[in-house]
Amino acid sequence: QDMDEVTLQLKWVTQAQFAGYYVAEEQGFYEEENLDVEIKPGGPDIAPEQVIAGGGADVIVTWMAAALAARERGVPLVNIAQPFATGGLQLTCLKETGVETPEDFPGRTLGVWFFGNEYPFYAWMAQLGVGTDGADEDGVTVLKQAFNVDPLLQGQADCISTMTYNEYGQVLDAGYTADDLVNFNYLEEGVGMLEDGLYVLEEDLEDPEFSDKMVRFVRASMKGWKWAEENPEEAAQIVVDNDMTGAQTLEHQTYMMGEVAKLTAGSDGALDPEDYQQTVDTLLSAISEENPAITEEPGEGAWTHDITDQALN
Amino acid sequence: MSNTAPLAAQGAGVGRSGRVALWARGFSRGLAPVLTVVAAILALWYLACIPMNAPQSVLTASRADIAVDPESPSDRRGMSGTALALRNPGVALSYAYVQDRPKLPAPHQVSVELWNSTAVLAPTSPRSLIYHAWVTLSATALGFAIGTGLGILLAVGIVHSRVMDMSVMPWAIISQTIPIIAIAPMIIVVLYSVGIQGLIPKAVISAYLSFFPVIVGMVKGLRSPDSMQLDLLRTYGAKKSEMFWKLRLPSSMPYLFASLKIGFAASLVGAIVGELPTGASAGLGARLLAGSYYGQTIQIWSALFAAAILAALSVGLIGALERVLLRRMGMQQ
Amino acid sequence: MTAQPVIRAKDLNLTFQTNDGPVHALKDVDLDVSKGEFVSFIGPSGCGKTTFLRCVAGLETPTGGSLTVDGMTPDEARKARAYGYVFQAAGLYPWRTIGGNIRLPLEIMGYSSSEKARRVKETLELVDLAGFEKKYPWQLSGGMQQRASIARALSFDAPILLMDEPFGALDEIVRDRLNEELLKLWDRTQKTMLFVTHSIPEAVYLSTKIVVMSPRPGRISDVIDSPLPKERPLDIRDSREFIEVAHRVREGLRAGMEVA
Amino acid sequence: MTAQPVIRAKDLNLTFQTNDGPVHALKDVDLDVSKGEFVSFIGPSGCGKTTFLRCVAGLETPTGGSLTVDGMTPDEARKARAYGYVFQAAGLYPWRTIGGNIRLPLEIMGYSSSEKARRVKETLELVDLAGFEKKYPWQLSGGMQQRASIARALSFDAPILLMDEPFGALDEIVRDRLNEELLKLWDRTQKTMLFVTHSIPEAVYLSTKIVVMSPRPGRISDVIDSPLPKERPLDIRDSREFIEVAHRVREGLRAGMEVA
Amino acid sequence: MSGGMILVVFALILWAAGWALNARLAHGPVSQTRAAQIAVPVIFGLTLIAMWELIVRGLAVPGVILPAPSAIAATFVAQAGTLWEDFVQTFVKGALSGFVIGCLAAFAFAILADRTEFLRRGILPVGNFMAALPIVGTAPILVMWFGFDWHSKAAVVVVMVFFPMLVNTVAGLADTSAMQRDLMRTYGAGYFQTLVKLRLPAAMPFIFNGLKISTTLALIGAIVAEFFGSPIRGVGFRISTSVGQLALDMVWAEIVVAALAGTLFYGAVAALEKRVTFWHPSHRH
Ligand SMILES: Nc1ncnc2c1ncn2[C@@H]1O[C@H](COP(=O)(O)OP(=O)(O)OP(=O)(O)O)[C@@H](O)[C@H]1O
Ligand SMILES: Nc1ncnc2c1ncn2[C@@H]1O[C@H](COP(=O)(O)OP(=O)(O)OP(=O)(O)O)[C@@H](O)[C@H]1O
Ligand SMILES: Cc1ncc(C[n+]2csc(CCO)c2C)c(N)n1
Ligand SMILES: [Mg+2]
Ligand SMILES: [Mg+2]
Repeated sequence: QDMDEVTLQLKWVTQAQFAGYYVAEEQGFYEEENLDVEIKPGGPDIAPEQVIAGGGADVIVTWMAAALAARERGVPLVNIAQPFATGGLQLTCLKETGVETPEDFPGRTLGVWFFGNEYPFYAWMAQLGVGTDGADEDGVTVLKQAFNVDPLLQGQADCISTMTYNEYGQVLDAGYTADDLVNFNYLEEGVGMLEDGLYVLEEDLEDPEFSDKMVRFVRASMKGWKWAEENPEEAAQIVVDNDMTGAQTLEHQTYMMGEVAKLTAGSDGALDPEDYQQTVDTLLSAISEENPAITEEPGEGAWTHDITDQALN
Repeated sequence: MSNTAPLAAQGAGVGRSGRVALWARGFSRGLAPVLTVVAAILALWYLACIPMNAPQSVLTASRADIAVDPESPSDRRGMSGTALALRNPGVALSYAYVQDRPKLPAPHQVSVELWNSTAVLAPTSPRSLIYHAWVTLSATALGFAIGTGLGILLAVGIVHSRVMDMSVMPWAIISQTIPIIAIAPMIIVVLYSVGIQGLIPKAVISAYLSFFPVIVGMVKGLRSPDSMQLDLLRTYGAKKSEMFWKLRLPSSMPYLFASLKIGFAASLVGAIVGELPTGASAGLGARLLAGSYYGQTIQIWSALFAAAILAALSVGLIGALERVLLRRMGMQQ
Repeated sequence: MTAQPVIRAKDLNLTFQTNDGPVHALKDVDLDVSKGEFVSFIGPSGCGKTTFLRCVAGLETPTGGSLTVDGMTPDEARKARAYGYVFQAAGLYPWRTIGGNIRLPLEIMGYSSSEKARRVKETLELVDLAGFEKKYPWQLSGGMQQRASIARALSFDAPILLMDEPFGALDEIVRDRLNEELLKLWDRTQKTMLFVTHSIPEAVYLSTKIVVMSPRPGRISDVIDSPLPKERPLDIRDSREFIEVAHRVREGLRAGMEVA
Repeated sequence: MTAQPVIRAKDLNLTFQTNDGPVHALKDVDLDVSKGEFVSFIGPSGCGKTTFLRCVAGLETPTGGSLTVDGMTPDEARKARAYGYVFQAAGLYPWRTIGGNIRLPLEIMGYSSSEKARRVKETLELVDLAGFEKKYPWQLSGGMQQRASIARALSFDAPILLMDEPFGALDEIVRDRLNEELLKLWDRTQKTMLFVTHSIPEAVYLSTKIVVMSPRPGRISDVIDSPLPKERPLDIRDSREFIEVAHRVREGLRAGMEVA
Repeated sequence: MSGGMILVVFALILWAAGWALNARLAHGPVSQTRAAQIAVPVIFGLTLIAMWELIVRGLAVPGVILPAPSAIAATFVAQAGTLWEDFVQTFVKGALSGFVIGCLAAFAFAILADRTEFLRRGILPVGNFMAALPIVGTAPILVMWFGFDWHSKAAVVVVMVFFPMLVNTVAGLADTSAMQRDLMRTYGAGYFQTLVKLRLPAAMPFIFNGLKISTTLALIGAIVAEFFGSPIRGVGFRISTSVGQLALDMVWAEIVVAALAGTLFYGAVAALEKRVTFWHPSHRH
């Protein structure tokens, strides 16, 4: 019998950040649900929102801020599940540069990820009242940080963006200890935004067949996530096996899996409406030139529990 | 009118006295200078590693409780690598060539990595550079074929049609001023959305970059016959097609090959750029990106060298083809 | 010999536009050439001989006057393959051997293989280059290249032969021989010949009509019909008529020089 | 006139290696040229005239024998700026005007500005190209280009002048005039001249010594010392001595042809 | 037929009409005039743009995939200030300075390499090897070395233009005919004189070839380098950020800026070439 095909577009390259999906694939969870899932790795210049708008994917993994921004720009994305209950985004600073608290920011150079990941940062700076054009004493100089932690190691920036599960580990690998570093977690600073969630196009959902496919997909994926949380070593190995670049190391992926498990631990896949509201409020509190994510409430339909409700039954 | 009046290229035959002498001179004329230059570059490279890697060397040393100067990390932050190396010569030297993620890896580190990722592994393993080179090469070759074909066709059109000459050429130039890397992800996304993926999007980007050198070279080549050569055929009442086959095409050969070489290099850049945005698929570009993402400098350098070797081999092949063809055409003395 | 005119120039003018002003290369040129005539053009360098030949061959467009070839425009005549042209410089294609260069027009005009081979061999012998068929142009001396280019123009049957100083780079002996051969060929084929030369004896020896030109602006200063018989052994050059015609040509040249 | 020899060739040999076997361009050439002599080289095309001149100028390296110029090697003489060379083809630099081309050697040899201007003007007049100073080479006819290249070689004071068929593309009148001018110049400057020509009268008219060459392999078949006086009006060409010398040259050429 | 299809058909008709108009201009009596030489490519471009607009509307292509030219134009006007700032950062600071440094260095190096046969024989193969190297790959390394501001962009540009310039200049210096060289030898001209009077002028067509290739490379290099880290302005920065924000109209406005800058840059070099190498056969007909 024919299996239903599903294409999943990831936000980033193959790594343990997406372990649940790879595990579901490898462990046959998708097959059990009669799904044939193709997992497309992303990359630094692949915008999953654009891919799904162009019809290149059925479902995508992306951050909520980016998804809401896309929604306002005419790509009606709907959150159908939220495997990451909390976020791992943080700003990591070197103590030796003298940054200990947000009050130390003015006059500093901060590395920020763009490409739709800059919204939390600008929201935070707006909240702190720190200018970002770097021109005056009270402002910070923002630098577009690329893929790695070089700017911190090479002294080009005082602080850089890191994910708890990835770049932070790279800083530690480079020889710094946790004592040398200060971390500002966006969630703790009150500007947290939901990270990896599953999104589909609104009009697709109207098709009952598609909805049904998604129910099975989410169910299998969450099963994969839970399996990964319980078997971090095996999950890391599965990720490494699926990496076509041959660049990932088992050691680093095991570390990543351990950290990612902390983020998914609290989630059964269903979106917490309060977290959603916090994300929206934070975004709306800091509308500006640099931060044009959304300008108004996304309204009903930006998320749904329909899929998770059925999946979890 | 006849400033290109023919004169036998005199002196061409001077001093060609036998093969033995040729061989004997081969070394001093061919290999020795290249080896000298390469040796000089390697020496400079090794030397540069010391200051480039000095900050990391000093950091490592201080963590191993070796005395370094200055002692405080915050004092060291503002200092240049050269200054650090000068103040800690011993440390800088002993740690310069052994780091995992050096700012500048030493040549032998790159060679070892190249060797390990080619000779030691099975060529089908995703960790093998041969596998990645093959992935990139196949996209490059396809793109190069498309680009070259398109370039030649357009050049023929431009030389024969005034409308095309006046309208297409300026836009061909403008097309190259569009930063390809900016539209590469979009090309990939757009082609994704019509169901094309894998090799072809990369090949399209390759073709986009390689058609231009071919078009420019071929237009120049097809127009290279001087007026006397053209007039001769006109007095025969030759048709445009005969002008093309008997005169324009043969005289464009040197230009064609020159632009094929540039075009191939451009194709390779295109394939690599096409692989960058999709960082997790295979190919040398993906390797470069993954290396950069994890700060694996040795891996970046070895991917880079693999690409350069690929390019050199391919360009060398085109050059060999050129020599054979031009000699058969009697255009090379 | 004086049949209907093949080439008819009326009030022909040609001006080149250059960086410092126009150059009047041909001014009010009137000339009729009948079928089968042998016309030589002689005149100081820069007087427009090459330019006139190029106009006839349709390679240059006159800026005034009219020019017809066999009732057609030069362009039409060119497409009808009416011309063989020997340029002032050899202009051989460097990627073809000597033989290949001579074969070129034959290929274009669609001669059969055996015919091509025969004609290449024949004309190579005619210009004394037998044995050089497989050499490339840059392996030949200047004069040999020029002879190859003559062979190339003679290898096919064009009714009109335009030759721009074909024998300039040749020594006297070869030149004499080629002059004789050219006359024979002309006699045999009844081609119409337009021939540029700087040598007065050569012009007189070969032609039925000698056109003397003078420069700045380029124009015809004299047209001399030769009284010499069709049969011309080399020693006709010592005859009284010959010397008289030569004298008239020389005077014409002198006069043209002084006016200019 | 017969001072110490300036140019001394002994057993000179030069073989080119080509794709189908060696070409013996010069074989056992022996020749002495004294200071101030005017030597013409004549011979069928391909007999090695150009090659010999190139050897003298140090542009080609003989494969055998010895060759000295003023006791030096040709190379040293070249660096001492002993030569003016007129090539068989004009070879003007396309990015320079005619005036600029003539100025080129003067610039290299460091003449003063005013001297440069004077010499350019003078030599342009000498070759009848006054008014063309600002034109580019491709805007000139073939003969005009050739004259410009002669002017270029005459503009500076080289003790040895090598001319490879300089007047090939010129009409008789201009040629006669330039022949006269060349003799005057030679008389005035006492230069040593090596002159390649295909015209027997030209060779006889100009030279104190005529070298007849024959091809395959290229060698000297005759050296004729001219009995003509130094003073040579143009009508000397009708004198008995002249005709006799011309006859001997022609016979030499014929003989060389037959042997080959 | 749906309204969308009508627009698409109309686009095709427009194409045919534009081509016909161009054919008349190109073959008509006005074809040699300057106006026609400008008008033909402009008409060609305008028809392309009009077709783009019609097809995007006709097929209802989503704006996040391909925006219509009208939307791009509107953004271009509205964001002129930002675009100018990005232009200065990427083009003036990054591309232009790198171009000048790289070309001068390559030129000096070519002269140096040309001075001794040994060096030339050694450097040319190595230079050719390096020229074939996909230099974009060095961008992450150079950004790591020279920091995120324009210096690293200039460095990438220097590396990118260096080898094409070097190879072209060396090849150009060798492009003289035997007779031209022989003439200099008969004058007993020294190395320097031969260089200035013969080989440099003769090399000019090649040098300009290298310069023209370098203009396009310079811009690409500067933009590519911004993808590996940059301050928060610059064409490359804006493009990648705007793609992430799905502001495709801004992306295309930046592409227009890059294309305009590149075209003007190329045009300037080509105009200079025409003045310097007016004597070359390819400029004469
Ligand atoms: N392409 C051109 N552009 C400008 N002027 C030209 C061009 N071709 C020829 N001329 C000029 O036209 C005039 C006639 O030139 P043409 O070549 O017809 O002379 P010619 O009689 O053949 O001379 P020669 O015997 O030296 O070959 C000359 O003054 C020349 O400078
Ligand atoms: N570069 C070369 N390679 C091979 N053979 C050559 C080369 N240059 C000249 N030759 C040969 O050497 C011989 C002598 O040539 P050279 O140019 O000296 O003749 P020439 O006497 O000047 O003839 P012409 O009067 O036709 O100019 C010819 O047979 C020619 O084919
Ligand atoms: C150009 C670019 N830079 C940074 C990120 C940020 N980011 C989002 S998820 C993720 C993986 C965590 O290791 C990272 C790094 C991005 N998406 N694109
Ligand atoms: Mg002429
Ligand atoms: Mg010769």
